[in-house]
Amino acid sequence: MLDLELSEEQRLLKDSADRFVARDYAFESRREAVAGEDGFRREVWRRFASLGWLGVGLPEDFGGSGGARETAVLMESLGRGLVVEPYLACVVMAAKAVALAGADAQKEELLGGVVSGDLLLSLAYAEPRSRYDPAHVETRAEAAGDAWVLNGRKGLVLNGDTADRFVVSARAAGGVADEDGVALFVVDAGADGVHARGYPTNDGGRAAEVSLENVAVAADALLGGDSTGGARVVAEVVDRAAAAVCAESLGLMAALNDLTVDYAKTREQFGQPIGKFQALQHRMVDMFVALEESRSLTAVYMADVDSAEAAERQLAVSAMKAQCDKAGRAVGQEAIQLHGGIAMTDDYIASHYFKRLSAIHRLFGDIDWHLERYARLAL
Amino acid sequence: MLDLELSEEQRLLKDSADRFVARDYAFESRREAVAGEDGFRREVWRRFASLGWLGVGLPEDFGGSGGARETAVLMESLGRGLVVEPYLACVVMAAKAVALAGADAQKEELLGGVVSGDLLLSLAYAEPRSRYDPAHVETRAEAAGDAWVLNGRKGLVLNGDTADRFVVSARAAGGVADEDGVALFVVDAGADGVHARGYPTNDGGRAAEVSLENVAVAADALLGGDSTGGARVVAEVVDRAAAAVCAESLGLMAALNDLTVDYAKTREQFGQPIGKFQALQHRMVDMFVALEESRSLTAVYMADVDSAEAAERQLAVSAMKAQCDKAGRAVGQEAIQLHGGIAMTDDYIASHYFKRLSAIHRLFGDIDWHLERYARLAL
Amino acid sequence: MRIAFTPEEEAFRAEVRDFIEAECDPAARRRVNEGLGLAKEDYVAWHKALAAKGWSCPHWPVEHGGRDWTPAQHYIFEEETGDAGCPPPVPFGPEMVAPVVWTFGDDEQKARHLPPILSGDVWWAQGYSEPNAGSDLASLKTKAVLDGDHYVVNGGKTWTTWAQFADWIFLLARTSSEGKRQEGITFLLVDMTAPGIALHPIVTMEGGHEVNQTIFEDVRVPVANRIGEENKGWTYAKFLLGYERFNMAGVPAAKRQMRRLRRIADDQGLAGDPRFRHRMADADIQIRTLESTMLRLLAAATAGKDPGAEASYIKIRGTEIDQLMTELAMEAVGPYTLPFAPNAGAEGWNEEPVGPDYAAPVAPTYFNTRKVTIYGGSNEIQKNIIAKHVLGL
Amino acid sequence: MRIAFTPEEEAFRAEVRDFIEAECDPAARRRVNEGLGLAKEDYVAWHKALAAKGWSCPHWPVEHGGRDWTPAQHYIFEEETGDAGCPPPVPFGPEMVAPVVWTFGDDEQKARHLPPILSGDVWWAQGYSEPNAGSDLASLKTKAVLDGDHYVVNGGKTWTTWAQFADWIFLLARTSSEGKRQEGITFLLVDMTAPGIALHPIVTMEGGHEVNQTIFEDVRVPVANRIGEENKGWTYAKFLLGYERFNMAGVPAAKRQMRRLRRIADDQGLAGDPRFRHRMADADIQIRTLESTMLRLLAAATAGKDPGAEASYIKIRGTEIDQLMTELAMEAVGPYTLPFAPNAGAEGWNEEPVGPDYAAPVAPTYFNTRKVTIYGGSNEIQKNIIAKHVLGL
Repeated sequence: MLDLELSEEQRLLKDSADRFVARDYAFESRREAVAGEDGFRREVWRRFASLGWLGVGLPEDFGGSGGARETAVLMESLGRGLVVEPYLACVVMAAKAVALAGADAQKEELLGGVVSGDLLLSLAYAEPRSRYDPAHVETRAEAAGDAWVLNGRKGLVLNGDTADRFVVSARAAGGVADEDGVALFVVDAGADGVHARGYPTNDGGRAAEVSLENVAVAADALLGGDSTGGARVVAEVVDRAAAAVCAESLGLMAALNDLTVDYAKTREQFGQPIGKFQALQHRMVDMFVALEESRSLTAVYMADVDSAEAAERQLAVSAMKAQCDKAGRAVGQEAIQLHGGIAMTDDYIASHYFKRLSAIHRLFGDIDWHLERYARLAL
Repeated sequence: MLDLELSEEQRLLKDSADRFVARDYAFESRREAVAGEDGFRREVWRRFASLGWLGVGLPEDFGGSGGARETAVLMESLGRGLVVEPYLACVVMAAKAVALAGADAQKEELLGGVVSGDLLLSLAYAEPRSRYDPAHVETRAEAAGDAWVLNGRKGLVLNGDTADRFVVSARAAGGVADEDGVALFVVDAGADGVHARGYPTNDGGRAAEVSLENVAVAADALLGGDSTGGARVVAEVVDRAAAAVCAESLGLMAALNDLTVDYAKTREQFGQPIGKFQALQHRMVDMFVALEESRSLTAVYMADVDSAEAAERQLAVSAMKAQCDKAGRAVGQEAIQLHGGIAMTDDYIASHYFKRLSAIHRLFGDIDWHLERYARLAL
Repeated sequence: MRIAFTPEEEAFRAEVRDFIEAECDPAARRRVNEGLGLAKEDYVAWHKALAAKGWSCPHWPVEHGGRDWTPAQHYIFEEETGDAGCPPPVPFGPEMVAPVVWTFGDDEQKARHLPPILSGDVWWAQGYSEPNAGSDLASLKTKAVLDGDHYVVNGGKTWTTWAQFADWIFLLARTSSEGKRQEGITFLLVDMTAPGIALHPIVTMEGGHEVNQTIFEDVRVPVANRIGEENKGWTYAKFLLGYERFNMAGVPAAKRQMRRLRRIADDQGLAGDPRFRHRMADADIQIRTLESTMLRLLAAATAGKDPGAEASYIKIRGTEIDQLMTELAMEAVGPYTLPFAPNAGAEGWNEEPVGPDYAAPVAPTYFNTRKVTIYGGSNEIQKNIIAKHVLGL
Repeated sequence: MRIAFTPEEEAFRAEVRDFIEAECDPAARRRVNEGLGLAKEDYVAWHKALAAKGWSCPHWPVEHGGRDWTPAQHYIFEEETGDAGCPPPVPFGPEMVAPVVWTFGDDEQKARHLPPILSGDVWWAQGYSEPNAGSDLASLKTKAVLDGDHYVVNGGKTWTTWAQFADWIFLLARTSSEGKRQEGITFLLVDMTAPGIALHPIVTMEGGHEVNQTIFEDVRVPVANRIGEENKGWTYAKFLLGYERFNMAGVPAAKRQMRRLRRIADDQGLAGDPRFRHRMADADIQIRTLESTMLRLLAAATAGKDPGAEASYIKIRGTEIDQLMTELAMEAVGPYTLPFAPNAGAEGWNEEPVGPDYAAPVAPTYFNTRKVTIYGGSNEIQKNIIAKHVLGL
């Protein structure tokens, strides 16, 4: 029968993440981290490593544990805490790309570094014109004897300003949006010709534009020695990231729903708590239902993200992302509206949940993009 | 400056139509008319003639008066009364096609008959596969010397079961959906090879499927002697019909809003009128706004239906139909829901308003069809 | 999504399929799949076939004829029967009055009423709603006055679905006007052949006759037909309303509607229209989401847990999806939703349909389905309940 | 839709256009058209240019410096200035306090306050909302105690927009706690340089500083600065809230947003996407519909009629459309809405933008625009008002 209950390990992971967020991740200290140079706290990252979280979703052979469901368990708790440390960018995305595409030696070195917390990776796959298509790669990789020379520009590289190395997609062959002909390279952030321009994002995170100018990389920088299947690897990683932010959005929505209901119980207007006004009650019920439905769908379909069948994974991810984004938009907008003015302020945490939800809606395919893919696969 | 106020003539027309509907068009007698053989009452039709309504929207030279705005004024009142007499089918559509395409002699004869109430016309333009495209004409017209032979099948001919004559679109040349090559013929309902199969429609109206088997018509049956521009004439007539049902839907929505608010004021549940429940109040406000907005848009754009520029007419009609259908769907569904069970019954008039609105949404282009045309013209 | 059923469960699924193939009238199934109505005989025939197999009321306690199925078996059974278009269960006897009888009835009542419900020999109707009560059930006015060993019942019930087929009706009547409105209500079982019962058909907007006004004029009901105690009927009524058997009937029906919608869209040339595809995809995800909620309940039930709050919004979402599917069908069919053919497809109907053959039931279904967000506790009432009991507002 | 303006009206339109061309800073207009913020100086400069022409407050009574324009002229003026992207009028002085002053103020107050508002020399702020009052304005707690010929004001106001630019503030203060809450409120005009006023900036979620908490600690306000009678301030406040000048500012702004959206959609390859086109078309029709309502009001005003109920929903629909446009822009821009550049485009900003050059203001505008359905009487309050006063519920 379908196993939707958390396993013992998943329960432990969830408890430890929830405890961490509740006890050690206060809104004020997050605010300081966001304002700091890295946009997150190195000591928190080390703590993640010691808790074993930096291997969640990575292969056991290289120090990791669990799959999409474990990643989801962790992401939901991190969402509730508005955690800004780069678990998504480094582990779910860049390290996973290495795990999927790398040769054993590459995995040994890179995943070991990620799991221990000593190495920060970012996946540089998107480009200024790629929108939601991971196969849209204009960055060029030209063979130069045994080595390669990379030229191009990567956009919105999540946490790219603090990455030690990038996993870069570059086109070795084919036209701009061809699925074949894309290679993945590991590139040092300090290599000649690599320039990362970091900036904050609206949700309290960080990203970078990365330009590559005649960047020379050795043959062993090519992941798995395969110069053509990179777009499929990135597509899978982006799907996994989409699933992960769906789980994160459950935590965000839950936090907003709790805040809204609590506020409605205490905020008085016209002589009674606003939660007594029926029109507002019905809207809070809609918010509740939106979250519960998203929970149900992700509980059932999250396991499909680990499927060996691309079509099964894609269908599940598109269903989840369309549902969670739709729910997240409604919950986020209603949470602000039902709070009123207070939720418009930077000082009140609701606005930050709202902005993180808004950012998620623009990452890894928006509702239209996923509905289109879903229609192609399911109808 | 923009003239949105009713003129003196329009005001008189509105007053007389409102008075007729309120005094002489009781729900019960309408029900009997619907159940009767013709689906409407001949004596009411004669009354329309004597009131001058059967010329509203037709050229003055042939006994008519006014244009799209006058048609709208009348339609709104008829909507409020759920009037089933074939003003839309006979005057707004079939007679208007004659007015637009006919030679003077044809207009003289046919429009004279319509305006006096002695002649019932129906426009047989749609076909089983034409959906919302008036240029989709499979019915064939073949020249046979001076005369023509018609073969084909016409679908959903409004009030086609009581028509004395049909205005039939038939393809004299070109491919199935070509705009050119369509001719309009006047065909006697009793002519050899014409078979009309009448049936009731969900909204209390009547329609017919009309088959044409080797129907021979003389040269003077061809409207205006033009065998190629018929699809453009039909397109204009369909636009006019769409505008007319927008006006009608204002009357339908107004009736439903009034019924709903009145019911909410008197129906008690849990010790108070349901109109005191805030969640329901806000939904009734949405219904009110939907109607008022539709009123505004139609007030401003209705005059464009008479424009000589097809693009201007099309843009106005598509904006109005998209808005009024969207509003009508919301108002209709909410009216049923807020009433509760009583509105589910055939005995209560609200369900009939609802069904007429639903029928309108499937006539002369639905929301998607009009949004698509609007986008083409305006974006 | 993959559900790992055990080999035993898969064997059970095969058994259910074979049984349906062998015993369920293909004509009735075709009608269900095409969105057409069924006759009383269709429901009864399938119920009796199931009863012969011992499957007519599998969710009942075993002692009364239910099956000792796992939640997974119930799920499989409902999925297969739903998917195959078997006539859906008629709830008034098996799902509504029966749990009240076995929980609160005396031995004689159990012996008398449960077997014919199980076998399909007796058809029940529900007598809850009254013309002026609506969602405010407790304001009911039908009176029962004790006269010797009978109650004399006077009043009227409305929206009594298929009362024209019913042999018995259960109803709530006021036996006292003391205290709160919820007190003073008594739960009675009434033989529909008793003198003084009159039915007035209510025609609903699509032209069908599903519901009635049922009028009681000096109807004598033996005290022996009272459930439990006098004036405690509200307790039993609430139990009945709260008796949520594990029910996923809505999902297979929605999937059937989706399959039909896709056929219609193909035929109407809409399959390639990105806007309509978008709406179909969105609806399909909504169905999968509702199904996922049902699976969560199933998983919780399997783990022996109370489903809790998740159960409360199923009625809201199930009915919204039901209405959405009927709207999409209207949109897909387009102009040929207009012809009015209330008897289209009925037994003995042999006219040629107007428009495509799938068109006739589409508008009547759209109209009729407006009821689903109103009945069974309107969706507004459901939201009030969630606001109060789940959100604590 | 064609509006038949008279030749005189068309001549007036040409005059307005020429004036804008000659006097309105192209840099400021570019900023408005690109969705970027303006500095105080931009507003003041345009106001002063208009004042020099006698057009700064055309809706005022002529005796105080207004123009004797027809409704059509007001319409044309607002359409042209809106279309050209001129800095929008700042309402606190010209549209809010000024009507109160000329209606309820004494001669000295009129002489002192109206001319500098007209000329643009004095900037006003609004002191209505309080932290615990919100939509329930009458629950305000800021106190004013009479002490000789001064009131001593203590308390705090919130959401005071652009108080950091303000020379004066008008506020409601409680002078009595007797009777109903609406009684005992007094309307005061306060010099922002008075000792005891402190501003605490409120940063809103997009990172901007538009609003403040304004704290009053023993602020002495001359009795001469009281409007009308003590304890009658609620009357003046309601007058102010109800003072709906003929205002179509929302429509030209929405049309500007639509033009920008189309450029973005073109650049992002969405112009041919039927689903996005569908949404743009729907939004465009919503804008035309709102415009039509404004035209209905104009026609009614021209005919000397009270606009009546139509006016009441403009705030609801205008703000909904405003939010819709910002959402569509988010959708069109896609991933490049993420970079956070709160000062993008500000005076002195010379970094290279991240992403397309139209992207930077899109997310901040989306975030900031969440406020419009909350402020100025939340849309829920507007619906309560319509339910009560228009529908009679």
